[in-house]
Amino acid sequence: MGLEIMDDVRRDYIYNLVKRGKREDGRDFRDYREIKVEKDIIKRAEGSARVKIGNTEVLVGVKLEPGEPFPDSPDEGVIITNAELVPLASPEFEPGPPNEDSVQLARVVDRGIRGSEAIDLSKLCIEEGEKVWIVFIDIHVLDNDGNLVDAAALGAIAALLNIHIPAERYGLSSSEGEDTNTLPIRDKPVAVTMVDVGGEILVDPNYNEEKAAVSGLTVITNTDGTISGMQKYGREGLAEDKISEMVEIGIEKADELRRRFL
Amino acid sequence: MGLEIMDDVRRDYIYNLVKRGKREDGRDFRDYREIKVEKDIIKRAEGSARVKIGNTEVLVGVKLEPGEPFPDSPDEGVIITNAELVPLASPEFEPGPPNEDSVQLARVVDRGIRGSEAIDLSKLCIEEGEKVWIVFIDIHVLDNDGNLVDAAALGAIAALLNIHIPAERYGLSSSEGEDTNTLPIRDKPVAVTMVDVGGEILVDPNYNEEKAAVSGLTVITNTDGTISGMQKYGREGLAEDKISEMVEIGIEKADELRRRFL
Amino acid sequence: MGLEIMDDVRRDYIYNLVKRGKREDGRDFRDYREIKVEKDIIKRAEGSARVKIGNTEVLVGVKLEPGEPFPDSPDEGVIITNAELVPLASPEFEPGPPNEDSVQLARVVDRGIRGSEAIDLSKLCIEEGEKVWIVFIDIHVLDNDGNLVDAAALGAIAALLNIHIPAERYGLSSSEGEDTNTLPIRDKPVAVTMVDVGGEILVDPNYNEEKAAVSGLTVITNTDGTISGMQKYGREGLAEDKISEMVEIGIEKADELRRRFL
Amino acid sequence: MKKEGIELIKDGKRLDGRDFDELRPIKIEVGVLKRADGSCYFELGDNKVIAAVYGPREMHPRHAQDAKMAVLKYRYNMAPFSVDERKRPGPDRRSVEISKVSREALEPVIIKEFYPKTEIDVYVEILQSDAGTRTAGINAASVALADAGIPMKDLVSSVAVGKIDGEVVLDLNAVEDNYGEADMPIAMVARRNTITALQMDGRMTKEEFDKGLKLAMNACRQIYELQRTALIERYSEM
Amino acid sequence: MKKEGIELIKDGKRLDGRDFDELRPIKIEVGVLKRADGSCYFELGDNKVIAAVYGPREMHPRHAQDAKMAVLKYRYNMAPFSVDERKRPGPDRRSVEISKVSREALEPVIIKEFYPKTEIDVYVEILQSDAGTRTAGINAASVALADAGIPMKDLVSSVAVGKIDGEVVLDLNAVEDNYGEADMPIAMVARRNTITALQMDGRMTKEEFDKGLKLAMNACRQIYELQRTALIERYSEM
Amino acid sequence: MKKEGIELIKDGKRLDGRDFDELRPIKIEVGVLKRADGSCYFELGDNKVIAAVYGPREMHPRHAQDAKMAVLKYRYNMAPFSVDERKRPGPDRRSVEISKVSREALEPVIIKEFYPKTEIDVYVEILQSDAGTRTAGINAASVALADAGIPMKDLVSSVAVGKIDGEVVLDLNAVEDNYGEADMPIAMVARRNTITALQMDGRMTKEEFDKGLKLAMNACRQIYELQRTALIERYSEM
Repeated sequence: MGLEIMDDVRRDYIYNLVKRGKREDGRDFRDYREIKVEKDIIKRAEGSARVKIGNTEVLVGVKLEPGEPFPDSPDEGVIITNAELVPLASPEFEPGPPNEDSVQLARVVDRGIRGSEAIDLSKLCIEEGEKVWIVFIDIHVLDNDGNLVDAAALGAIAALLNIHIPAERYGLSSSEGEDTNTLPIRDKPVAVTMVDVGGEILVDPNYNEEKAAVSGLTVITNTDGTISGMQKYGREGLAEDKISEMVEIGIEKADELRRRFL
Repeated sequence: MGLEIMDDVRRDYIYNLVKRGKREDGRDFRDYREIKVEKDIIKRAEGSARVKIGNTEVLVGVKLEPGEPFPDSPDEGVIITNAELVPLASPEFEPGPPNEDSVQLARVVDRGIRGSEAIDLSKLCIEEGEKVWIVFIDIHVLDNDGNLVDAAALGAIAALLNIHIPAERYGLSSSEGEDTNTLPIRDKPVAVTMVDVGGEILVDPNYNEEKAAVSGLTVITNTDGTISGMQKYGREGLAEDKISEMVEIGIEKADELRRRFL
Repeated sequence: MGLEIMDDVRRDYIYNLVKRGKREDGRDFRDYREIKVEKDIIKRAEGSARVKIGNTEVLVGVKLEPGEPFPDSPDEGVIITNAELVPLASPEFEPGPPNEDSVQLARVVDRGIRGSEAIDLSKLCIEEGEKVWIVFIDIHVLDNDGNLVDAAALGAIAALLNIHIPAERYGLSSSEGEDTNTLPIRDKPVAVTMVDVGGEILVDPNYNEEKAAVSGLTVITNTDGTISGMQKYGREGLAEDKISEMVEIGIEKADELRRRFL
Repeated sequence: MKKEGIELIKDGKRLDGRDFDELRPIKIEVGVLKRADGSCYFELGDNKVIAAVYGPREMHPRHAQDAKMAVLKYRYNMAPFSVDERKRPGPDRRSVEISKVSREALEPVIIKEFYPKTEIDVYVEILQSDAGTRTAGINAASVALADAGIPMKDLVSSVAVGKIDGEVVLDLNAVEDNYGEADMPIAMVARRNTITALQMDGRMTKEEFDKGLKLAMNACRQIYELQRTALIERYSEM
Repeated sequence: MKKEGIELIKDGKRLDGRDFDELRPIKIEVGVLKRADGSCYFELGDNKVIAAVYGPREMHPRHAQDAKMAVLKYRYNMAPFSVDERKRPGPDRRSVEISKVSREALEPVIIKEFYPKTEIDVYVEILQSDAGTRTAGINAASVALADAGIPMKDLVSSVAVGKIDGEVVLDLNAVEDNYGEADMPIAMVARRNTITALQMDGRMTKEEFDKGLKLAMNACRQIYELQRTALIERYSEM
Repeated sequence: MKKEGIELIKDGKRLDGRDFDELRPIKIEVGVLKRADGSCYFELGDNKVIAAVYGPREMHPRHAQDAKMAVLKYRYNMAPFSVDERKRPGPDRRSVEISKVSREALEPVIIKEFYPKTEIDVYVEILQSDAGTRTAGINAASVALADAGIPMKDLVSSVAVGKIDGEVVLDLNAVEDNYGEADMPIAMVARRNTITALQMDGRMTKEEFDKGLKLAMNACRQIYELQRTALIERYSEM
């Protein structure tokens, strides 16, 4: 009960701020918090990135291992995206198998990478129908102060850039030229998440703003401005024009993030 | 506590009816409720049947997929029977892994099909020791108003009749004549379930009668009148002569159902 | 609450006994309870032993089956040690997947066998990189009156001695001489567990002594007096000299057990 | 993730003969289950789904209760035989996500404050699948909630749009989904123009998105009329 | 499901030399475990099983308690080394069904009303298996319940009959079970002629069934005497 | 279990140039996470671990509460990308055992009586592994507990010793662990000379053990100073 009252108080506080054109941390409605991206920080991974957006911190590691292709695409590599909301990152996260929040986080990030066809999966075939490279994208959340999706998506694409395929480790020498051992990345999908608080669109909601919002939208867009993934959240609906506006903001902010960090 | 009292009231109600020679829905003790069997209603399945017995409704789908044989029968197909008591079908069913009721349902149906040797498993070998057809019999309960076993068993054998082996889909062309692609069914086992209420044998118990009964028996019998499966239920015992009578009724009613629906 | 008080009472009782130089069952501090080891009591297992230490009773069965080697040791057999604290053995054991106590029990026993290199794993290769013998050591606890580790470790090595590799059953005839079908055991690791109660070291704690102790140590030693495994337990620390003394006792008692039972 | 090599549009028509803005045939039956408090069978082309609603009923465990309102639960589940390759029973990541999105699609219309401390359970079973099961499930669930007498502000209607052979089209079937370029399921309170679910995967321009959204919203209005008609028929029978 | 190719009967005797109506050797030990409230070790030929009983004890979770009587639980579990091919630890579908059937076999004799809100736990471990483990388990459990002082109306006895080489025979061993034509385990309150468990698989005529049932019931009466004797010996020792 | 064929010591130095009694470089950062009540990032050579502490907080489920003191929980978890071959998410037997041993390593210093009925949660994530993660985790957790303000009698410090090429050496790295002869992690309340965790696998003589224990205890004293310094710096910043 105590906690529920706290929720109401926080919601009112955020709502009243927004109504006066303000945000808790002084940002403009369209501004991200400070972003830091560090690449290649995990030796054991083929690629990795640590992304901080304000106090939110996400570590993404990418590993490649040989494995079986899906029966319906025998000559293509496989992407497996997984998110762990480890209890270290928030008092609300509990140990255990993936729940709907971690599943959704992984699947939204995954969808952006797939939709943009950022990874050329046809280059990841080792032996048709038998063996292909499995690309494991593991999202490890370290500190949750809101907007995990944007941090995870940015970390995923940052970690994917510049990956060396570990052919030697698995005794799979590549007969052809040396650059066949680099994972080819064809696009740079970037996620931008917005929430609706009191009818206003806030970009990059922090934890309290997420809790105060009644609905939200993630828009994932590509270098050419096309959309490669979307997901609506929350217990209330969104009007058509609001969605359209969010998509426009999404394209614009993604472009900015892409130029600054990728 | 409230629910327990309701259980007692219902038990007394059913018991008193039976003592006066009556059943809740006006049937004779040896009568089934109205039965409907619809076949081949699921396109994606190699065989399917929807069975309604009164308000009880069960959907059975059969799929065939190539898989590994058991080590001790390398040249035989495999039957896997599974029952899902999905929470859609009853306020008492809960989501989650199979519990003892769904396991028992699946195993009793499975035993009838195995015992009768209805499926000639030796015809389901693709490559000895390596690859055989796995016959998945999936029992999906949609509405539980009692006597799931008879509905599921009837649905299973109805779905198994007239199955086309999907050799093409898996690139397994059959070199021999064309009828090798039909699943050979050699018998038609039919389950008949009875309960004991106040010393009387009721055929095809509905939900309330099941709850009021202290014991029950399923008898599965074949075209030639032999028995290919039995299972006793309940928290009280049954006398030898009662069991013998139930077996006789089981043979007789199964014959009737077989002629009407299979 | 009642149970907690009982715990305190028992702890005080054991503590006060020890302070007067006594143990609940009249033993000296350095004595084991009566030990019985029966070998080859389970026909279906390649090796088995039942060990009783006082009222504690553990059954260990060893089975060998062909399976895949680990990628990093393609020409070596695999040891899998598993412990089941089945609820039959104690009112405190609950059905379900392994918990930290059963995992620790299995791993400590496993460590002793691995550390001593008792099993020559290079002799268990069937086909390099493809097929090796998996040695399943299954610890089945039947009655827990304390010191499961020593009983399980003694049972494991007793069961491992004199094992016939079941090559025939799996159609794997051994081309060479007949003694290739005996599992070669190169050492006899023995575990000795001690606890600290009131500053005194008690060997082979029974259930009540385990509960009363604040810390304990298992020392696993080999025929030549070397150590091949250790594990400290409990919610308090141990001083260096106490550990050193325990190791000496461990070596001495292991030697005694080895001579008497292996 | 889309595969190439199949021509999905010929002479301005889709492979199944439909126009770009044409729904597959829809069939709705209300109150098809006896044990459930409300139920609905929904066909969308070759999709066959059934929804049941139980509740409001006491919520277990108690510490999960909400003192101010009912808790809505939604379980999307595929029958093992509903797809070409047998689906292993039990939830997978896809069904966990669909359940969450579908619940949020319905939440805006349910007046949960009427029944504090209770839960309302929506169970959706996919009996046969041909792309579009999540939208069919939401449509079925919406009608089943009404059939169960759950107080609602309005019905929710759902459909997907997508892009095949470069064209924005309504309500992809399985072949179109497998070989198409994008898929975007939405849910909507048709009479209020409020979008309550929106997912998208594949690749689309902003213009295609705008066009697709309008197409979907129009189709939701059609579906709404069918849902309404089915409910009216059901209650005029009674 | 039965395989062919082995002659199971020669010169009117079974492969292990038994007559058609002959039980395998039985050994019963009562009170073999210290921690359990009651226990029994039971051998039936090469089957070695042990049963322990705990309770009546407080039931958790509380909402599963029955205000009017004790709840009986039964867990049948095979040790990994009890069978030729190592059994993976943990319950499988077979053991879940056997646990249910065994619990129902014992329920009719237990006076559960004496201990409302409690649970009585029966744990059966199969240490070595040779066909007939479920019947051996029920026999062991019945004695262990008595050893634990659980109030019972009578003991339950259990045995299987089956059909091999066309003959109805008592108490199949593993070879007979693998190559035979039918198997039918039953449990019975021997002194009341009440059948409390009955399962059958394979294929039998009605006449064979009748014959088998009589054979099994007679054997249960023999087993009952052995159970009774074992209990009497145990208590005369004490 | 150790493999042969790699020379681990050349000219009296280890492959990474360290002396036998030399620790790998250590880096400690305190208070690195915002949401946690206390946290610590700890590097030991190529090991990168992070620990967070939550609590004391109300314990669920209630029946697991201890009326006299707080319950300490410890979860050691490896990130999937922390090792060469991807680790499947979720606990395995190794991490279950390490969690238990690590919890017992810390328990002796925590004054649990101050917070009855609560739980104190320690979560340790291994981000990059190079042998020694459990000791790095205990070191990080000890500092994180202090950072969270949990009342403690002292800090706990932890390190492993082992045997490679016949020599007893401090703080094995992954190559040394894979090809060495023994490994022995310990934890210690450095200022009290009390060993709170001790595990050993491989093979050692009693003399090697004694030597190794002394080596480890000395190293723990060094680590203790680094932990203390890191905490002092943290609080002098504030």
